[in-house]
Amino acid sequence: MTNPVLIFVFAGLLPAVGVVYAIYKGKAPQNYIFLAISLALYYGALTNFRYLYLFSPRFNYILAPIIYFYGFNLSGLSKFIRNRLAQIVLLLVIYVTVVFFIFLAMPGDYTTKFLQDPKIRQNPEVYERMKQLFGVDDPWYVKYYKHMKNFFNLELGISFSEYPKRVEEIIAERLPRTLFLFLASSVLSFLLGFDLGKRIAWKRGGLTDKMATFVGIVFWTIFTPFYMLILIWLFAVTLRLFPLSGFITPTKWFDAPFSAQAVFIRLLLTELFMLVMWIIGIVVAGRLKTIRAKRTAIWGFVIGGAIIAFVYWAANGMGTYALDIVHHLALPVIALVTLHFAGDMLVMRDTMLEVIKEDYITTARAKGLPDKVIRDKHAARTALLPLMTSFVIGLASTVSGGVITETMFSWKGMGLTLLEATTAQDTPLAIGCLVFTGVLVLLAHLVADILYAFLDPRIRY
Amino acid sequence: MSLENKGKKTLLEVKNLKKYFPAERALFARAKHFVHAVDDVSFELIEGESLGLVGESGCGKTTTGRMIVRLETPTDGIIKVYEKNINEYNRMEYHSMVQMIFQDPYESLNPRMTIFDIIAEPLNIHNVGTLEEREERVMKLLSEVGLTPPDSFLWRYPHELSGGQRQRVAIARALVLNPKLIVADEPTSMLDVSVRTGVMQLMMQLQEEHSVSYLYITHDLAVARYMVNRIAVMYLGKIVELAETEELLSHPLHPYTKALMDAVPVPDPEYKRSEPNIVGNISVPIDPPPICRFYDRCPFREVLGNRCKVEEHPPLKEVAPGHYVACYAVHEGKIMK
Amino acid sequence: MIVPVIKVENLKMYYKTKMGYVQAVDGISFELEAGESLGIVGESGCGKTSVSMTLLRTLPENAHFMGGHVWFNDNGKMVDLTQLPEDEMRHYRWRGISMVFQAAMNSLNPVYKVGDQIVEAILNHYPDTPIDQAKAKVAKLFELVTLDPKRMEQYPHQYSGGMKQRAVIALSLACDPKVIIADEPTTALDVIVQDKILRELKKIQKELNMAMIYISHDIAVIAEVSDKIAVMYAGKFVEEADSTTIFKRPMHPYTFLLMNAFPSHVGPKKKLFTIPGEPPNLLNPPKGCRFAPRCPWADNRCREQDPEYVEVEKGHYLACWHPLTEEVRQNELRK
Amino acid sequence: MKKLVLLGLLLVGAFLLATQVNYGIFADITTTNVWNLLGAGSTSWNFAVQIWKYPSILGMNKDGMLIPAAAAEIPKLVKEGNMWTVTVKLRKDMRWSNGAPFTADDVVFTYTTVKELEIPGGNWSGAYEPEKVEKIDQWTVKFYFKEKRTIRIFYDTLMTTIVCSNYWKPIVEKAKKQKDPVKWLLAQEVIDPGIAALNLGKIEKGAFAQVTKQVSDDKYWAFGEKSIYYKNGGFAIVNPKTGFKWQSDNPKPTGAVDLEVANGPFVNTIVYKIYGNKQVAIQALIAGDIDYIYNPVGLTAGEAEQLRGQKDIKVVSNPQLGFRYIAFNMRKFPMSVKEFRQAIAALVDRDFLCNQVLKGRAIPLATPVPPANTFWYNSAVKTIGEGLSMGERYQLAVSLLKKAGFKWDVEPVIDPKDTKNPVKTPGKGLRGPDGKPVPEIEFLSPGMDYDPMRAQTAMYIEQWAKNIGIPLKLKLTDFNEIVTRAFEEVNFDMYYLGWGIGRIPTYFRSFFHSAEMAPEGNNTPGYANPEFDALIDEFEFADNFEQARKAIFEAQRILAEDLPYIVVFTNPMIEAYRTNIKFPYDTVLGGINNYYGFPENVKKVQ
Repeated sequence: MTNPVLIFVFAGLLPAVGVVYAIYKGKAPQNYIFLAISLALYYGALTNFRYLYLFSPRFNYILAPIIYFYGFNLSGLSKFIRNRLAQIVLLLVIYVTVVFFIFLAMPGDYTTKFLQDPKIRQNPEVYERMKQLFGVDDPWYVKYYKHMKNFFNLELGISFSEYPKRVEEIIAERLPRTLFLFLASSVLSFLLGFDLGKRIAWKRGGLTDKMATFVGIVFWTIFTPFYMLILIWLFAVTLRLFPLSGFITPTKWFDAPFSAQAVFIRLLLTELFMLVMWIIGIVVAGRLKTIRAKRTAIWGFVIGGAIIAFVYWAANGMGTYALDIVHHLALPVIALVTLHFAGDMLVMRDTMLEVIKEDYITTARAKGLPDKVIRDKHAARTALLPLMTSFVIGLASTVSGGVITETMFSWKGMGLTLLEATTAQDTPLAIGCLVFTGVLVLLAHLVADILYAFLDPRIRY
Repeated sequence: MSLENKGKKTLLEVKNLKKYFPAERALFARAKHFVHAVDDVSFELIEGESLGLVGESGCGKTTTGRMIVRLETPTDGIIKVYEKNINEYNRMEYHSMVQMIFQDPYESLNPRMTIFDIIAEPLNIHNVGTLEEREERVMKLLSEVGLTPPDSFLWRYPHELSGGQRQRVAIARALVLNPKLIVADEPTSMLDVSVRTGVMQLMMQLQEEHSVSYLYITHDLAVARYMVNRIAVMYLGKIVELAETEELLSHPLHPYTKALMDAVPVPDPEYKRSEPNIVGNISVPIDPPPICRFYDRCPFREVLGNRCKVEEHPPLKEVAPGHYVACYAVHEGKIMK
Repeated sequence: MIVPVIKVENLKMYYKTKMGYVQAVDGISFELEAGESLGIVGESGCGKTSVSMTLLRTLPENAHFMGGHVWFNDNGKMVDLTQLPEDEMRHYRWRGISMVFQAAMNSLNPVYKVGDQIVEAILNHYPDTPIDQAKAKVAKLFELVTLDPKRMEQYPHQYSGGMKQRAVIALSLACDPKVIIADEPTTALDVIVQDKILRELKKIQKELNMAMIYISHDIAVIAEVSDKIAVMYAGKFVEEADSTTIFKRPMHPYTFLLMNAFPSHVGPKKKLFTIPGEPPNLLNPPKGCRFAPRCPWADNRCREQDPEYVEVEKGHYLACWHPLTEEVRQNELRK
Repeated sequence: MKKLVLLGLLLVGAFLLATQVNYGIFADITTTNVWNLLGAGSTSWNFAVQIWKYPSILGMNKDGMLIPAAAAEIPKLVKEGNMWTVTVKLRKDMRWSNGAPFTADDVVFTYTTVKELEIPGGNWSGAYEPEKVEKIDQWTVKFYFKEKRTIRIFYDTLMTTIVCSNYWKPIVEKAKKQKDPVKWLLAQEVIDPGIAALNLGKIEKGAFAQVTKQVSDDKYWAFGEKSIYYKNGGFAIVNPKTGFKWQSDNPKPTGAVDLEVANGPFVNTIVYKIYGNKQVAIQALIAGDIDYIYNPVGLTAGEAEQLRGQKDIKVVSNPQLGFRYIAFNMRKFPMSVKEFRQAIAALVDRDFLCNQVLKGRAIPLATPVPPANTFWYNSAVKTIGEGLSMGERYQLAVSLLKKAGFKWDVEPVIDPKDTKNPVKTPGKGLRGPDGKPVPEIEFLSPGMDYDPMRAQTAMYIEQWAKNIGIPLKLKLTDFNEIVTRAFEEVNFDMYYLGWGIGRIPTYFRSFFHSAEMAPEGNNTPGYANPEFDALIDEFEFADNFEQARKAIFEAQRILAEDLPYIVVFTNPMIEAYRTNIKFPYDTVLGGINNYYGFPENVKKVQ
């Protein structure tokens, strides 16, 4: 860092603001101890003073702000978030350690398999060279230290099976695809499951309920690969409505001046943008009183977001390519939505049935509220809470759980990568995938907790 | 504090009993604040006598009962049964002397056990008698608690019985080892009126037949009136007044006891109660100040000038034979009876 | 002539179960004038809560309306609530008849602010009310039930039990109902709080001149707040009279035994009566008088024929073949 | 104006002629860097998409014959002082796709770079063999070797991939300046020039890899070059464009031509689409999204059935490079008796097992060298019992046992004329030449769930043996148990496993040489025959290929008599393609995918 402005901001201004704020806010002497530790960690990382950081300077940048906030007597949600962040960092260290030792304990790895090649064994020179290259002979603690250091430096090592590609490169390539597919399908199946679940619970016992429950259970229990194959056969081979598999049509992309990855990342961002617009819509709707106003707000934001997205794609010249990807997305999304909405629907139905028994629903009815208001505003809103948690947490697990989908639709994402890495005993890549999935799960839990706190006023930490 | 001791042994002696619960749960830190659920409670119980612990929810009456049956460990204080610290008894020995009946007959019986198994369980644990003898004992108890003919109940499950019948089963189970003391925690509050009287009468009858003592925990003064010889009124972890039942009901001294009595509806439309003389609402005793627990709600807190505000919680003091009150104003006769 | 606010005639409502019909409400009748309060007393499972649900028609799906009428006085016009289509019925709920629920702890939606839930009720029935005005009204109601209006912005979990109960009372008053049904309004509360709430309810009722139906198993509570008392047993009213009569001169054996089974902490310590046996199962109630199997005075007629519910003296209704005389009562009490 | 019309016509023509074929593969190509491709990055998919674009000095034709590739002729191994040398004359007509001529510089650069930078990977190990590689002139290279390892030199060293030096030289120079030159070099993701007209084009990770024509037909040196297979086994290469010619010495091509393969490319584009799943790829083949599934493990019988009825799809079946065999533990009696092994071998009716029991799902195979590997297969070796009926087989087995001095308590009576029940009286109580009863012989075979083919056939073999009184006891067991007992504990009587093998019978040493005894080596039977060992050494250090071939022929004859293994059958490699493409041939050992050269030979049928 040589830029004097940056030095001023990061070494002077930022810590100074923190110190002033802490002194202004702090009350007891012990508060200043946290401040001192936090500053030490921060400057340790900034000056690269290696006795002041555990694994990597970047880890210090994570730790310093968390410890800094321990200097305050926070309360309520902010305290909860701070504590949760600290727990997550701790869990992360433990998780990364556990993953490392699991793989350490596993017999054999890619290298031993690779070194078994008779052509290599014939030639001791090549053999030694390979061993040295892969670092096979390091003792476990050296491996562990390297592992932790590399993790917090976001250097996950070099994949064996895609040697000499870096693991983070591979993950960076695969993660957006997985996220894109699963975000789209999860949100859709969540919405579908939520809506259907609340409707059939409301009209419980009726024919629709029985049908929907039956269909839901069928989808819930169906043998996934078989089902997906049927979808492929029906929609892609027989009806030819959608492409068979993969995410792009090769001939269309021969002359594309950019990679599919570039389009993918933009698509993912668009999707996130739409999601954010939707959530903003919901938050705004929460402040409005009538159902109609709420609905208008949500649709307004969603449609507004869609228009912005459309303009963006029309302008950047990738639109047709993006459409190709979206066209390929249709079939896996249909498959995932039909498979997953059932779970959401049944969860929603069950919680709704529980909620319907609650006294405040009787109160709402006795108050003379119209049926739809009771269903949507009183019952579904409360029943949403458990569904929300299962949704957010499920979102994280789909990343690793998408092996079958990714295999069947040739959608090369994290699931397929993890599977291939594990079967090929490509330890760095497998560790990388697991660790990333772990980070996602932890983040999802944090998001779920915060969301829950927002949605359920009873929860105050 | 003992009553006239007609050669009878002291069954239960509770001295300076305390139970503090941490008010917040922290993962690594020790709790800083405590709920003083039971705070320095002392009383005695003589063989054959029954004592009622009366108070509103959160006053510590149930916690006291649970400590006596060793379901909770006291923070401080001594509980003696037959002049021996209860920790010196082994578990089996102790539970053959002290048993408990719970408030909720729906939840206190294991739904997967038959009535026979439920009642005979303590016998099995203590390895008493042969199977035939156990069956005989259970049958006898069943008929004693009014579940007749007993053999028609023996192999049924709790869900097949009504609430009153279930509570009778619970009583039979408590009695099976011939205990000396039964801690009964609101045993009739969940029951319907028409059934409740039956259970109450049964309990009274069994007390005589089996010469068992009750520590009867209830919020209902009227019920306590029929069940016990003496009543201790608790408020926020403290006993504020203790006297023989009729004495207490006819001459309540503590302002809280009075308010409580005034607040209980009377099943007589012609009876006009006076409005309870009490201010504010009940709170949770988290780190309470050392002054009188009732201070905040006491209508007479100004009677002694500043004294109630600065002095510690008033001790239980005998103001009439066998009538103890914890109130400075009462000691000094500032509150008229 | 004083026109009743609500008049119930031979109301019947059964629950359909796999084993048959549960005769929860089996032909009850009563009427109530403005400013008057009726206490319905009965043990658990006798169908007293089903009465309130039938009046408001907030019944579960397996409930079957089996006949009878609920005449409601809508500004002089008597409307049969049982015959109204659901859409119209909605307008009588809360505006006509409102309710203080048995489980006050849970009758507020935990995810909405308490004030908003009351405002919702007002706006639902008077959609043209400006929100500010509705809020002002809620604030006034809060004051009426001695709650701090600031608490409108709080969520139910921030309330204590007594406060929740007050909020629920405020909620029940939101649309100026003619009739309020208070179903076990104080059951879960401590006695001192219960006392306050009951006093407030009574006060408000008199102030607003509303008709009030109290439903409780606690005879003492009912005795304190009701002008007249109906005793319910196994889905039927067995006796109804003004409260003093019910307590001092009950004619139905069940009423008599029930009144004397109830302990009191004041007055001389009386002997407590027990009623042998258990309440009947409404799925298959006994033939004849439903109390006959437990009644010490029952004879063959009682076991065969169901006594009719008739007015035996002015304002005193009874269904019994052997009404107790003063002599019998005294004999019993002396035993 | 005229010019414009012409240009337009040309464009239209180019569009019409622009042909594309699509192949399905199952994984991404993980590297385009040739140094990595032959090292850690050597996956079958990487090979399928790229390896054909590189030249090597020598090669093999579809029958496994050694032929010159970049060489003008097959060189000789010569002793010079204490060194062995090979002087290679290169073809003068070859050009890289960037236009540079293929010269001795490319050869020398490749071999020296591998050795200098110590580039890792089994496929480079041949390049470590020569002590020195020397450029004699523009088209002559001389290799110096310490040892006369003929087979390795010809089939490994001289078949090493050669890269384009004028493209790679600056990159390698730069690599040498890095901290870790190899790592740096291997990380360079570049598409280098090949010797072919087709080369990698657009690659989309996870979706497809495109191969396009990058040298026009008229400029492409190999366009129209013919490989001619003669009926007599002779082979010739003729390039009418440059006039290059070569023909095999043994046999000399004479008589009728069996097959003539012309070099293309006949298509402009090949797209390798990536599928995550075989079933989906099959659906894609049916739908016409792809024309051929490139798959080194082939299709299962069920999948082949699924495709067989489909319109426009051709299913082909070829023998695999591999075999299933029964091994004897020759350290133990009675497996140590040659006649005993021969008797068992005589009983194994491969035709019956493959055609009747396995309903044609397996191909009978009796030698460790598949007949389709014509250069190395000794067709003169006769298998015991070949062509006999079951009755005659029983008779032969009995007589073999008798010859070795075996006796029975109840001697089996065979009627060879009865085709249905030749065994009139089953044998009982087989006794060895010393008169002691033959102990029960445990026959290990993988179970039904792992491999129904072996399990089913093993049951027949057990029954046949039992019929003449051989106390064979089949144990269907876990695959791993067999491997452990055979290769690690070496504690077994007979077992039934399989091997995958290469074209060159170098595996003879590891399976049967006495220096390769299990558990250190793979010689599980404990076969030790000095005569055989000598033949293997002769094969590996032969002066010429005739000698090597002879040695292997003789080794095959010895194996057929000594029978440490009974080779039973091989699996077919089943593949399918759409009939709108045409491969130069589809009968080839190991299946179509085993021949890497086809991208330039494949044609699109209108």
